[in-house]
Amino acid sequence: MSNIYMPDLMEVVEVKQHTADVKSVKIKFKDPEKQAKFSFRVGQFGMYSLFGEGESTFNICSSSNWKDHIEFCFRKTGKVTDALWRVDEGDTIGFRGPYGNSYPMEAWEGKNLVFIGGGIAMPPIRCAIWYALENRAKYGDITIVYGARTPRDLVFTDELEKWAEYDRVRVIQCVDPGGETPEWKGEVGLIPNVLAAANVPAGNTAALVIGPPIMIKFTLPVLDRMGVLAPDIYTSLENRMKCGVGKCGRCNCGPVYVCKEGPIFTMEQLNALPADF
Amino acid sequence: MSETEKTAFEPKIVAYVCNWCTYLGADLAGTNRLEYPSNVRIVRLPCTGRIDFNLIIKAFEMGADMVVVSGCHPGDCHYTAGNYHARRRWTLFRDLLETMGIDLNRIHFAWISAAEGKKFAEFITEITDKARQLGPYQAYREICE
Amino acid sequence: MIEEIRQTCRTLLEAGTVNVVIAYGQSNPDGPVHPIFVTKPDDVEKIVWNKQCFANLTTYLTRKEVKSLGKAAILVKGCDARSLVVLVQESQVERSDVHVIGLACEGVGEPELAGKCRVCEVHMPVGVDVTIGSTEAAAPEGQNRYALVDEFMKKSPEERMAFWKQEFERCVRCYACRGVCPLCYCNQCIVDKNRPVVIDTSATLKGNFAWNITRAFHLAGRCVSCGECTRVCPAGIDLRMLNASLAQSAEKHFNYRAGMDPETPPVIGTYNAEDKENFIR
Amino acid sequence: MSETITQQALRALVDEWIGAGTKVAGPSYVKKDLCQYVPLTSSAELLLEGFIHPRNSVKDFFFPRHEKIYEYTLKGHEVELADMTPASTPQVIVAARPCDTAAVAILDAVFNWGEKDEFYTQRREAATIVALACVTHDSHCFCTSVGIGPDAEKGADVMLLPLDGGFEVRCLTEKGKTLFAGRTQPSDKTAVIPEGPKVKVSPEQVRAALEDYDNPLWKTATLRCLSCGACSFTCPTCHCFDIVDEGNAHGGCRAKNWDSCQLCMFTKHASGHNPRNVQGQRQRQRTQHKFRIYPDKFGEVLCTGCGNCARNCPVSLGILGTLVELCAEMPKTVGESK
Repeated sequence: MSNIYMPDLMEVVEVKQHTADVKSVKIKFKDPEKQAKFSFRVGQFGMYSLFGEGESTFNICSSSNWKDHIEFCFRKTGKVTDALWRVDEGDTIGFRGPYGNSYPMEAWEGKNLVFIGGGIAMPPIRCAIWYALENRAKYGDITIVYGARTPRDLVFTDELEKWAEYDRVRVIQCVDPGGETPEWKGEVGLIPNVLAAANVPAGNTAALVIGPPIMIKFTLPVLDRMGVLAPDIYTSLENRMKCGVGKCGRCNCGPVYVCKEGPIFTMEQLNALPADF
Repeated sequence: MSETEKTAFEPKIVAYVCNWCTYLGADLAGTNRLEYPSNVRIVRLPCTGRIDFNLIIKAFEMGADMVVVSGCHPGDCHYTAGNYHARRRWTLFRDLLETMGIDLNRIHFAWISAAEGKKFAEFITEITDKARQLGPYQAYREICE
Repeated sequence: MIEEIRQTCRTLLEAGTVNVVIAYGQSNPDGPVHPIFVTKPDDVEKIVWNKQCFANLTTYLTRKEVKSLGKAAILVKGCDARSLVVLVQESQVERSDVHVIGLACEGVGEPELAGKCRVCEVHMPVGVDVTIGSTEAAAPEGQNRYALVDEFMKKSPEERMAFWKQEFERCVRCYACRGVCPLCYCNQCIVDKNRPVVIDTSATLKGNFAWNITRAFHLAGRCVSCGECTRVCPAGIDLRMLNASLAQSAEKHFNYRAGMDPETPPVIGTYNAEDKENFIR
Repeated sequence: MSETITQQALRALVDEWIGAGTKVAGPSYVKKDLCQYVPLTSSAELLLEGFIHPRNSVKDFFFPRHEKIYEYTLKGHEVELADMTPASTPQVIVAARPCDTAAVAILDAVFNWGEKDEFYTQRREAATIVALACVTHDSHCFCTSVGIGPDAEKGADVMLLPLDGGFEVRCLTEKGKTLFAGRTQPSDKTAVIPEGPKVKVSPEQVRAALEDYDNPLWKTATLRCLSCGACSFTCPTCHCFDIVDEGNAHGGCRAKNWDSCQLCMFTKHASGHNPRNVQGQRQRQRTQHKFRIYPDKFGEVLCTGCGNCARNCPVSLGILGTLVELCAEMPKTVGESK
């Protein structure tokens, strides 16, 4: 490959709307050979192009065990995502990747896992959840805490139910106080409070926390009290990127190129970095 | 340009018109079965006061050979004074374009009311002829290459 | 004169009348003059006033980083005072929030006087709270303030276009012109908006024409010809020509000159039913 | 003993290159008071003396301000892509200042690590750089403070050193030798290049000072910054870029455009969140990138002391001034202990 900015053409296989402004898209390589050869590790991201609009960075939110397509999920907030909203099955988009580091799924083997996500942060956690469930025997207890403002803001709700059916998996759903509807069966409360009240066993545990900065800020002390230490707490940074390959100089967070050395960092690593995110 | 090239050339004309007068004037021209050249692409905006000069530049960037801007006669603006404001802006904008060396024969302004279907048809016919004579707006296309 | 300037600033800071003085300073004696922000009375010694005081400091009055320092006093030359008038007219600056120290100015630029100073009509700034110094300098008699434009307009349209192509070819879109302009105060510039993209961000001729036409026209009837955009352009683009052409146009058609009189409503913000319209059918 | 060439012979040689279809670029007065590196159509345009540093840098010829990376055509549901072959026409950059040529050598690292940016590397391979040593400098120059000097050979294929009526020619690479083969005269004179600017800071000192990430100086010393990109765009080492699509309903191109960390949109998220929301943070980023991030990653300071940032800054806020202020605050021993 000579032109590192050249995307591969992908066919949109399926588009699914999750909330008023969140959709997930399944895509596959137009070239079946490329599809067959493609591999990635969960936690990596890609650069998705809508030609004429631009390129955007999203996590690959499907499991790396799924060989016939990849998925990404986005919220309609900017120029490219506005345009992606109009994409339909059969359309063509571009994909470059996979880029960045990944979740340490091997290092997590034998550990209990706590996944904590807020709002649109579910997709980058989802890939890790599926991966862990597909290798269920390798991991200990799995706790998934997922919250959003209202039930209508939760994404991948159908999968939440599927996950709960697995052995030793506990799924806690919550919505912000005031966001609940009469039909709501999950918890009501902010994620840190829900987590604190959930009595999650914390020995030998790795946690993946992704969500708005404010959520992360208040969740960390809770994890700390539970006994999960900074080196075992992971998150994903979402700095703006253009090239994805450590050239364009945009995603730097202090000395770190988020696109090459990230986006996954432990809290221990983040504490050592300037807060340029 | 040779004579044959001139006749083969069909100018692209973009007309930015206001919703309340000129658009209805164009409509009237249509309902009255008045013929005017199909070279004109009408873009309807709420008011001439809303016609940003960037739209005029954009039209040239996208290959227009001529741009028309038209709205309500003075005193008739649906929003009371949009066209008065627009008139001031155009006065200055034309001078800027002149300094830039942009051909003012490529931009035409008119007041055409909802009742002036005939004026609309005649105006478009006339400027289309003019655009044909002028030929493609090569100067701006070269900028955009 | 410099002692009087420093003393005035010291008094203002000591009395707590203002929190910061926006002034001219020099990092070292042979170094260039640049804007400084004096917050401590003793630092007024850093203030300088000489022929290198080009900057139009009023550009800082609308910047959030500077506003956060509190109430400001500002040094203005006659030309800068005009841009302050426009800022006040456009409700960007509350006149009573700023303490304006006018400086009598015989022109900046050494050894050669800056072009704008050779035709300057405002050696003594107007509309200020206090004026320091005095000068007999006056506008040259019978001058044509648009001589530059008139000369340029003698060229054919094709020659003019060729000239601008050559100029804009060099534009790298650094937006120094926008940064330095006191009247480019938009929270988000139109070129930074991308839904839709109005002006290409690429530094191609196409994008550069669109950008420079847009910036010039957004200053129509507002530009006070402080000349800063032209001075700072790293590509040496003759931007003052565009601005002067629009200023000439505003004066010719509407008898309006920006920043001369706070009472006259801005030319673009108002209208007259009797405005000429000989170009409209 | 040295090899020399007269100014006349050099000009003739430059004309020969141009005649042979090589793209030749060098410093030239494009208008009154404006000296830039520009493509030359004749050696008569070329400046060989009487200038300190052009207002732009030679990066323009390796990493242009706008470069198409591919074209796309939209056809209903389908899209066709056309790769843009990176330009590999031979080019000669002549009379480049040593601070500019060194910058190209420094940039090689970032465009080559991990994935190779062929748009840069192809141009680089096809180029021969003929540097011209400096005999004068101005108050903005500080090459000696970052380990470069008026006759530094880093990145150059040939070094020209002014000698009365002509130049001493030092061919430093095979490319350089080929270019000047048979064109130089042996001479017993050697050029003497005067010392460069006084050393004002040391990269180690700066590196140490930058450890203090939340230094209040970033708020105060950079207050006058106007948030434009004049420093970055004229800097020989600044290499950040944007990727944009430009076209119409039928097709268009994707392009790499210069971008600057000083512009407010650089890191702004679509959500409106901006990690570097105030100018002080952006100034800090630029300095950190040059004296801490890049050296840590690639082993070299991302600054060659050309002084173009100060020369082009609307408010004379060059990186040197900031560094001096930064280091003045530091206890003297820090940095020197290394």
